[in-house]
Amino acid sequence: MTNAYIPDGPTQLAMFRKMALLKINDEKTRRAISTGRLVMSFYSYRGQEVIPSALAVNLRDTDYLCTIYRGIHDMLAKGMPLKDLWAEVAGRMDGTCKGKGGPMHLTYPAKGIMVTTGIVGSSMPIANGLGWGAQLQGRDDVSVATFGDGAANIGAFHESLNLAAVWKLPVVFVCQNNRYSEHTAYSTVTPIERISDRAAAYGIPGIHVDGNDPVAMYAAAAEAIARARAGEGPTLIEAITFRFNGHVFGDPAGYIPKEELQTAMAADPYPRYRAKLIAESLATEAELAEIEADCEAQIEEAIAFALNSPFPGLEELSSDVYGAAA
Amino acid sequence: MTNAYIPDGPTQLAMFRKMALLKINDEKTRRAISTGRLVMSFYSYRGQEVIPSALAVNLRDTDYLCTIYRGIHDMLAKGMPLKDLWAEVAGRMDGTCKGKGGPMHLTYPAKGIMVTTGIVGSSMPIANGLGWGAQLQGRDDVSVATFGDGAANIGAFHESLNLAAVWKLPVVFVCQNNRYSEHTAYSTVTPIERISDRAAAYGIPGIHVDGNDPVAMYAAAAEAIARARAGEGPTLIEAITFRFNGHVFGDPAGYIPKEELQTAMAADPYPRYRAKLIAESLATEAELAEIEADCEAQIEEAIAFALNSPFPGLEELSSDVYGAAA
Amino acid sequence: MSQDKPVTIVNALNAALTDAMADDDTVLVIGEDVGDPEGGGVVGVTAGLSTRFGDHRCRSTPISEQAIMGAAIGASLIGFKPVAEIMLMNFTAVAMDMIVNHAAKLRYMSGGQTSVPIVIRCMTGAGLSTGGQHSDFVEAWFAHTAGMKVVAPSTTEDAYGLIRSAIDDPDPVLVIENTPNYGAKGPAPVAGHRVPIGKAAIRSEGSDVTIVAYSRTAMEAVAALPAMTEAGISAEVIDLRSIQPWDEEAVLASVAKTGRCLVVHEAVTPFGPGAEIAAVVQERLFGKLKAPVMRFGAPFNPVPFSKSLEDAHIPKAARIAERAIAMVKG
Amino acid sequence: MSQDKPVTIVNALNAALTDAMADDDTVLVIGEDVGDPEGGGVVGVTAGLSTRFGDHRCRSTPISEQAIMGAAIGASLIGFKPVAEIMLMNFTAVAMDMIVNHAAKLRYMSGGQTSVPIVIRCMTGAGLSTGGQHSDFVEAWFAHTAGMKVVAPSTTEDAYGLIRSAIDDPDPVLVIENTPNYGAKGPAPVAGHRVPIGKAAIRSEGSDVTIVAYSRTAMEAVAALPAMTEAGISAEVIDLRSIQPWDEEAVLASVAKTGRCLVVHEAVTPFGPGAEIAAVVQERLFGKLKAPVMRFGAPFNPVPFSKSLEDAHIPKAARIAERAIAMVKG
Ligand SMILES: Cc1ncc(C[n+]2csc(CCOP(=O)(O)OP(=O)(O)O)c2C)c(N)n1
Ligand SMILES: Cc1ncc(C[n+]2csc(CCOP(=O)(O)OP(=O)(O)O)c2C)c(N)n1
Ligand SMILES: [Mg+2]
Ligand SMILES: [Mg+2]
Repeated sequence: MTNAYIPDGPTQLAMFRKMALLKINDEKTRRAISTGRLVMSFYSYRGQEVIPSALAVNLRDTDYLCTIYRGIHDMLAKGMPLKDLWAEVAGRMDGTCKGKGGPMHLTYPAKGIMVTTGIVGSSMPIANGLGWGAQLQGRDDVSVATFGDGAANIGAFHESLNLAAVWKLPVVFVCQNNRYSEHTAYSTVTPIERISDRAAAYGIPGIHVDGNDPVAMYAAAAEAIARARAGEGPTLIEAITFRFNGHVFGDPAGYIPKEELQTAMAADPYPRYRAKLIAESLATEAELAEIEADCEAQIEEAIAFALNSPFPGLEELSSDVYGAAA
Repeated sequence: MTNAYIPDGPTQLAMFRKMALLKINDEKTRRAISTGRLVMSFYSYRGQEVIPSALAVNLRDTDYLCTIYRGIHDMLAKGMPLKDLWAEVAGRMDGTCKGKGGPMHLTYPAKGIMVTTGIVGSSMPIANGLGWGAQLQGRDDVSVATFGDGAANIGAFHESLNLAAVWKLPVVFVCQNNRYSEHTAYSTVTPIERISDRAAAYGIPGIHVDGNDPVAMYAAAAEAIARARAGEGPTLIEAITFRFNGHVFGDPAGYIPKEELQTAMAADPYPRYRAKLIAESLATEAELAEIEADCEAQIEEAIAFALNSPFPGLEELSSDVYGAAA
Repeated sequence: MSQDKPVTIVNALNAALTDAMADDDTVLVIGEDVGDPEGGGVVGVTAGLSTRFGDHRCRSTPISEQAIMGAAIGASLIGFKPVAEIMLMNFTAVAMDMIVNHAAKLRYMSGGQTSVPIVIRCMTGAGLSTGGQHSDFVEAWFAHTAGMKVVAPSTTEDAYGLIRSAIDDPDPVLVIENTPNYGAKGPAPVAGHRVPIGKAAIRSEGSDVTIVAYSRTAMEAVAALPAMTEAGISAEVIDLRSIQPWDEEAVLASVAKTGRCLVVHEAVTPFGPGAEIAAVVQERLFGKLKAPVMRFGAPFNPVPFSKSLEDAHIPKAARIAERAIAMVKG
Repeated sequence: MSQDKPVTIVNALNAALTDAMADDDTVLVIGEDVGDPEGGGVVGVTAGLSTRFGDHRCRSTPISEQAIMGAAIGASLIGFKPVAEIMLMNFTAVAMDMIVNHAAKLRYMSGGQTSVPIVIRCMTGAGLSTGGQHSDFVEAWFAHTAGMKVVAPSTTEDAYGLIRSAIDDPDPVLVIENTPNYGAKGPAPVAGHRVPIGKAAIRSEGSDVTIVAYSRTAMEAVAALPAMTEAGISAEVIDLRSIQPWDEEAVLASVAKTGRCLVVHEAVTPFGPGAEIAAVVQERLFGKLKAPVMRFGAPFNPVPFSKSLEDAHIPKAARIAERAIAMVKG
């Protein structure tokens, strides 16, 4: 990894702001479900906040994102408005998809959030198409596909990286390696230590990075995105992280050895980064606390908004299946 | 590649015998079609005789083979009887599949020829299953999947090599890289020079070999097969070769630059190997000519047999769809 | 399993797999998270199998559905009876080639020399707010594929008996499990019980209308009985259990008696399984029907997330009753 | 294309793609071997496109059907109109997830914010001895998928007009081309011609029986007319052209007149497209039919290789005539 990309103070703070929003939103979501305010399948991303935050500060609204069921962090970082998001996961008419998509299929084109998929691996082939479109239009916008470590073993991964390499597409493939795919430990199903080594199979750069280190992750993201913008083709980033909760809300995650979980949680990137910003005088405790309070307030407001939004009427059931013929 | 595996004289002759059978069979097939004796889709393998011949002298009847539409060379080398083969491609009742499979779906379990597929990439996942079965039965038999260079870009390739690596399956993946997939040149669709380099993505050995050099190909096959038999897991072999004819009979192959084709044909492995055997006194011209004449006679006999075999009756149309319930 | 207290469908499925593996060494189980180190399946259907029978016989896989199906197919070609889990029915789409072009066809294309005695288990169904890619019933794709069989149990005993029969069967059988129904309780199946593939169950006898359903909708049809009785109509509820092949004989005998047939399923109506049943019934009982064969499937849209819409998407008891009553009362 | 001499279906398809790309810069063509360096398609349907419009607009791909579909879907989300070739219909199975779980559903799941205006071209059909994995008609899978449209032209003008309409269409349209029919000749289509999706064509008027068919079987039904006339029966032949949506109005009007309906297709009969048509016709014309709706599809087996069996597999003119005559004469 190159050292050419170092986030300045404001950028570091911008990353923190995103991380705070993501972390608090995850906590609020789990609370909303456990207290019965919401019914939804929730794939907690707590512990993985750094990756999308570091990506997002390098992205524009016109850059594209294809993410997955465990992707609310990706979307929030990319700019999905909280109200639209909460109304959607609450199944309401003011949701970004009028409640028809739900937590696994949030879409928000105004911020480039084009596809959220529940099928492992499927974010990648479509991200290629978005990148190809941008390339054809002569833009220097890029397309980001995020996915998990488990997804690196499915056929769509291979086909997508190969096509992106051959067509030199402006796509950044971001593997959020949280060491588990559902209940399965990484090494049980993957025969190599680093997924980033698979980049060589396509002749593209592979970056292995600590996805819980905002500065390192920033550099990786910036490098890959710059390469894509410059027309130099795709990059595979493997960002190492950890998922602090079960696969889906309600999963007690008994398959994660206690010690492994404890070690990971002890290294929680959020408090670590928070302390670092203060230690490096990039922010004061009070400033960060204010950011957090602000996030909290915004989220509460969004929840209230969502729960007051009407459910979609039955006329929505079979509409939006086909468009109006030209 | 190791030098531990050197074919002795009889083995070198055994390879030649297979190569002669394959080459003459290809020529006879094209002649049978162009003279109207047969109607079939024929995917000529002329130029690729070395690979299956070198594999086959290292294989047992109880080893398994999954091959593809361009696979008659693979099957003949593995021991498919000529009469069963010709009756099948002629669509006759004495064909190995009673004429129901045809040239893309020949099957002959007695020699371990388990699956021939017309879907690019699909030989690999099933070869895994056969290897897994042998592994479970505690046998040291191996399973071979053959496929083309184009197939190395489809999802099934990736999933198969990954699973084989994780489960240490006794499978040998043999990519017959003939530089074209249908009408498409290798480099147009593959971003790296060597498919064998993809083995690293699965932590397994990859062997890059001149698939037109019988001695080198023998060594590669022997090494990979020995590894599989010893329970040390799968190997990816990329055997470089060339397809002297169009993709399917009738394709004039205008997309192959003349010079490329001429160079390849000038290096035709068959006469080269034939001359080498004589030069090294492993056989005399007369002995080799006799082998060839013998192959020719056998093939003619098989064709006559096939064309005298009855077509399947209509009772075959909807039989063999389901087995008799237990 | 003890006979005296009720068990869930998950228990019944687990018992069927356990008994099958105990009875026959060639039975194998593979799929994502199926091993005990991975919790014995995401909802516990395969719990205990890897511990009892060994990691080699019950093995968790990478997320590689084509490789899962290929492993099952290959092993089945040489004498094993693999049960492969494709977690959700929608994910059959990533392994479609292996299923329809290979598993279903190898027997035929080999002229009967080889066969593929595998079982493919998957769960599905709307009702748990899992949205458009985790809820579909696409049994029609497989029922339309020569070489495939398709079953969909709705009770504990059928869950057990159909899994056992599917494992016995010499051909690929797709077993559809209904996720919202996993916790439903019923009698503990007798060990060794078999439900023949292709045989329907009559859940309730009646004289005015035959309701043909399966999986969740069979339970909904049964739940609709009181409302129908109250409205003064007598419904015969047939739970198909098997979709390919389906029990034409039982359906035709019933409709010959009632003169009316309502087919209910959670798959979308157009080009759905109900069309086949309607086509056969109108042909075989031409001139003997009191009403056209009617179909009540899901509306022609993906499964929506929002509870209000999802509820309206599923053919539920109240609306089944309404439709049946309308057919009889005109 | 000159108007005065007949052209083949391949010519018509090529003209449609050429004209669409000339008229609209956002139209793209991708697939295996579609570029001119690769011969402009394995049968020449895309010949000349990459030379005329550039490699960036007509581009050959690796053998990666999921990636092909993904590229088409992604580009379509931001304003392009990609035409993706999946060479043979059987190969849709390796890209099934992209088609049914994504292309078909993104509009709905996004609440109408995005759409996927792509065309998927594929060829298929028995008759060329290509065996079990290269010949299937599986349109029923896609017709059963909310969000998809499916068309199957059988003439030069329909081939041109349906491709143009499919490209215009705001949603994913699967275009099924019949391989044995590629060389069939017909009038040169008028530039810009459109055939509305969902509109059938009446190929022959008649009064005794309505034959509903499409793709190759529509041509076979037309070829069956002399034998039927000779037997003294008058058949109305409807070429559906579109399968999802299909022209209920035209079919119902015809069957209301003839009282009899025979549906013919090359897909296997069970759970096939004919079931949907039968189900709708018997419902809408209950009590008005002189005979049950009959279906004539391929028998329930994979497509066999041997010519003798393959011929028997396809519903051909002589047997269509026999069945229609039997329906009328009883
Ligand atoms: C094709 C497919 N197979 C299986 C599943 C079920 N499933 C959902 S999430 C998941 C694990 C994915 O793991 P990973 O890619 O590491 O992502 P993570 O959930 O850890 O973020 C599985 C197997 C699916 N959604 N799609
Ligand atoms: C999934 C799939 N896609 C496309 C095809 C059409 N097709 C048949 S052979 C072929 C080329 C395969 O090339 P390669 O793998 O190099 O093998 P070769 O024919 O050169 O031996 C293609 C694209 C197919 N059979 N299956
Ligand atoms: Mg993971
Ligand atoms: Mg090749």
